[in-house]
Amino acid sequence: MALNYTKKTVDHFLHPHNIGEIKKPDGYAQIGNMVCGDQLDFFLKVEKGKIKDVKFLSFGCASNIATASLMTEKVKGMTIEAAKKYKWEKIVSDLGGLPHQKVHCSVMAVQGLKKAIADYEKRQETEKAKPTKVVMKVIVKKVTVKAKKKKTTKK
Amino acid sequence: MALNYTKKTVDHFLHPHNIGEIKKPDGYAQIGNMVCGDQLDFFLKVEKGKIKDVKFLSFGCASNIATASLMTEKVKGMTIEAAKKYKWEKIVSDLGGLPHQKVHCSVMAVQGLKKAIADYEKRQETEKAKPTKVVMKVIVKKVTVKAKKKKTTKK
Amino acid sequence: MKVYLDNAATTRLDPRVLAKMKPYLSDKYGNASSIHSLGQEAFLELQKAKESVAKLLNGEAESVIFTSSATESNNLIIKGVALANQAKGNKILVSNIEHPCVRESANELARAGFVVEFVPVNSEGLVTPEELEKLIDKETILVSIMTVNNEIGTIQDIAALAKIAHKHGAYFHTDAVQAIPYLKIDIKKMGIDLLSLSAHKFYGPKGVGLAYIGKGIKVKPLIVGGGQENGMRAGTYNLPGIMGLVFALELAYKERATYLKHVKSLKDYFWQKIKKEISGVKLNGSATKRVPANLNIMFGSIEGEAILMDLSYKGVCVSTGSACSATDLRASSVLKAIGLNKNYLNSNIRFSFGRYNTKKELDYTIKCLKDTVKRLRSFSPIK
Amino acid sequence: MKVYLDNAATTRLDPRVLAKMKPYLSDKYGNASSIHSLGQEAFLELQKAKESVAKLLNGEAESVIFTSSATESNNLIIKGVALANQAKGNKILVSNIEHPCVRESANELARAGFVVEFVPVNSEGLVTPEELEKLIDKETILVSIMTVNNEIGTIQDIAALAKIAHKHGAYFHTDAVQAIPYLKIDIKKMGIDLLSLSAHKFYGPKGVGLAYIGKGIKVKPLIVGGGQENGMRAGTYNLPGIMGLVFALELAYKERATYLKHVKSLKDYFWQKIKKEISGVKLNGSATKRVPANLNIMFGSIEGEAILMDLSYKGVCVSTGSACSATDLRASSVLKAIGLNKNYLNSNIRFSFGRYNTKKELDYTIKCLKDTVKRLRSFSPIK
Ligand SMILES: Cc1ncc(COP(=O)(O)O)c(C=O)c1O
Ligand SMILES: Cc1ncc(COP(=O)(O)O)c(C=O)c1O
Repeated sequence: MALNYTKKTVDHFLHPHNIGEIKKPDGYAQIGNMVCGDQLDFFLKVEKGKIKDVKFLSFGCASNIATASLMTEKVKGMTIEAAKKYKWEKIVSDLGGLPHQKVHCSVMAVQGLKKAIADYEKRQETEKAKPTKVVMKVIVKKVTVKAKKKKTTKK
Repeated sequence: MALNYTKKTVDHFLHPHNIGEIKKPDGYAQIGNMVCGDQLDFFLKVEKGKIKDVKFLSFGCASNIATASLMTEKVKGMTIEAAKKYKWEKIVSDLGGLPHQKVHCSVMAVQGLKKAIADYEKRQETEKAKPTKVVMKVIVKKVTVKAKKKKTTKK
Repeated sequence: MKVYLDNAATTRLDPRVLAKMKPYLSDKYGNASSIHSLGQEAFLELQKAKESVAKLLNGEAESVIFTSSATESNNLIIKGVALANQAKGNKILVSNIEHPCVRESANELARAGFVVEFVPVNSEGLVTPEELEKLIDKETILVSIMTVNNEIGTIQDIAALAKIAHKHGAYFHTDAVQAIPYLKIDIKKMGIDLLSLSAHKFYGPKGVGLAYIGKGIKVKPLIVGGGQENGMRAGTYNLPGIMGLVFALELAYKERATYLKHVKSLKDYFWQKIKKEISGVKLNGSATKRVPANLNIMFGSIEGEAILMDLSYKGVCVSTGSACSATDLRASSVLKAIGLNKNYLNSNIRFSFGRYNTKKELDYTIKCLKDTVKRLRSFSPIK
Repeated sequence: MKVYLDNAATTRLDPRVLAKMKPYLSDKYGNASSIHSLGQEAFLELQKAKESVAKLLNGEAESVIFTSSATESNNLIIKGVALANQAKGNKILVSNIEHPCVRESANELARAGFVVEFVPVNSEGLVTPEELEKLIDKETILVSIMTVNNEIGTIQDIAALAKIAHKHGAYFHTDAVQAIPYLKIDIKKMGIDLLSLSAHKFYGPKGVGLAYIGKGIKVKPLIVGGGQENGMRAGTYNLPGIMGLVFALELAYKERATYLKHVKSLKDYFWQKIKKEISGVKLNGSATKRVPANLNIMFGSIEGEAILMDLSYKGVCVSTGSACSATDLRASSVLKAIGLNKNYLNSNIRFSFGRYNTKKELDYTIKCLKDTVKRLRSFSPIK
């Protein structure tokens, strides 16, 4: 197995940007889970249609951490509309490449971001209604299955 | 393939005893042939029921030469009756052992000796009638087949 | 500082073994199948090598076959015995914590129509005689159970399991790759019919393994050709490798007591320190029935590969389990088999100690490990 | 004096190659499947090694698989391609002068129900395009013809034969073991799909070979397990051996011209002397389409193995043909295939020259050979 990460990937793994939580986020999503081996939690702060702040927590491998780090760095300051079009290929190229069995990490990071944006938009729609824990869990389950599929075909 | 010959076998190969022909032999036999990879010609001189002299020619491998050399050394001076009972196992043990794929050489040497004795005895019976070339060839053929069979099962 | 704590994946070649190999890497280069003197000298050395192995393992020299690896040995034995003994039955039993090379060989047989069953292990990683008895029947050709597991170091009761196999007329194979230099394998006493070893796991060279095939056991060869190894394994004899394997095995047996003491003291020291200095850790596998070189530890709420990589950048080499590249599923099937809580399946590190490790290295490792665990937990979503 | 004229059986490891292997026999001992730094450094070196091979042979790096020997490579390719491509047909063609490992692999397929045909050679030892055309059909999956024969050194027209295979939709494999360091193998130019090499035949280490498996060609692996070599060949990478193979191959290509000149001058000198000084000799095989290192000579009315042994006791190592141990029939099937008179089948010696031979050694050999031939003829029954 070739795991020769680029210097940039290593930097992001060893010194990840935007780690942590945002108290009272405008958008939040959890993707993956520890049983499958990787989980990311994203927190968004949105102001005037722009991502004012983004943070993440990770239970995952080096490239899981690095891809989330790079992505959050890139989308911070972006409009929600631009962030929704952000592609995982961009992470891979910005990192200078990823070992092919690790590409799924970048896919998961982007999926997590989009889920958090969707959560933000949902909250906007139903201004007052906070999503219950139960609903969130259902979303997470669905996403997990998708991510897993991607992983096995890529490996 | 293990071909670790004993010192005695090597000696007999490098310095074979009783090589050559006997002019006007009392008994003669050829066993094997060059197509099969080994051939021995034995010549006997018999006096008063005893092997007075024995010589051989060889187209064959090191152990073909060594076994014939040792055997001729051993049977020289023996009575015909004793020589007829001479066993190939004796050659193997006198040489201090033979690689198992080479044991057939000792078998062939003994068969050749017995054939030569048979030739001697036949000449005795039909005092005046010399065996024709044709008859001899038939004998040789038969023996060859036998020897070949032994070889393949042993190898 | 560089620290290598992955001795179960491969070991550093012992310089004494290399020295022993040297003549075969220069003057003694004959092909052991050649019948001239240089070849025959090589052949005699090969024979002597087999006799040495037979003596050490208490087996027969003619049963020793040299291969390129334990992977090859396991493929040869599992597939070869099954394919050559179809008159005896059509069933193969292997434990469900075997190395992928045993598992995949068994799967290949299953695809070819054999009945293959995986014998479960208990929570300590042990195949119990009862479980084996449940699955074995008169159709069973072969039972294959590894002596020591590569991920959690569990030691099986080989003698007892072999006895059950024999009672039902089946051959018994054991992948003993991880047993050397920890256990004194005794083929006759343990009732082993077939066995596999790999030199690089016990300070010997890479690229050479051993298959022990008991007298009279029919095996379909994997590699055919020039008739080497009595037709069981063709190809020019790798004499430098073979001499290296044999000498490494001799050293393993000779220096076993000292070696065991050394790795056990390292392991005990390390584990005590970890338990004291790092919270949320748990030992996987049996605490007692395991080789002293192995510690497989769960670090709660962080991911194993991240721990590994973080340590690696600090100069410390460890493993998440096995060193195999074909991990389609990230989680270890061995840890699954012993029933580890599924939330813990991806949080494990295998430390395997060896001849060249020192306490100083362990102190450094603990220091690194504390930083690593602290850092990764600092941004883990798992509370 | 010791003289080694059996370089077709195996060669002496080049000290420069050993020097290149050294770091991998000490500090660089990582398992290339491990994901820590020591493992990944090894993996990167492995990748670079494949790129070097690909460049030398003009192929693709991903197509290079390292094995334990050409015997393994040939088994993998012949059996693996046939078994994985049954949808394409059920016929395999191999020349009738192939090495036993190709022949036996083909025989195994025949027993498994494949149609296996042996393509005859002409009296020079060449497979003609016409003969191949006669036997090939749309059922043919694979054609395997060796680049250079090991007994008589004949060089086949690989490009022409590969073209015929492709015209009929079959894959083309060549056992190029005896071609290095004589020919400049060019995979793309020659149209080779599959190829086998063995390091110890060109001054590399024993125990390592190469299988080239062209992109997209399905092959059933022989050795399964940890997924190494993209699942094509499991087992811990033998990095010292691999680095040795690659460097030996680099030297072979780089020093080819000098090498060829050296062995050709030795061969010409030797053959001229023999013809002049020994009666009743005859060259077997093509006089022109052969590698310069090989002389296969018939010595009338005496037996080959006796010549070999007599020379061996004088310190000269030669061969009667191949170095294989499974010679059920003493006579060479290659010499039979080229139609050698059956009275001559058991009277042949192969001299194969190499990098370390000198003219002085040849003078000594000629002197010995004259004595040997004279002595053995003195008591031969064949006139
Ligand atoms: C238990 C066990 N069996 C077999 C193997 C295979 O060994 P190798 O890769 O040397 O063939 C290993 C090591 O990877 C192992 O730990
Ligand atoms: C033409 C040819 N093919 C294959 C082989 C097998 O090589 P190895 O014994 O290194 O596997 C040899 C040498 O014995 C050979 O000469």
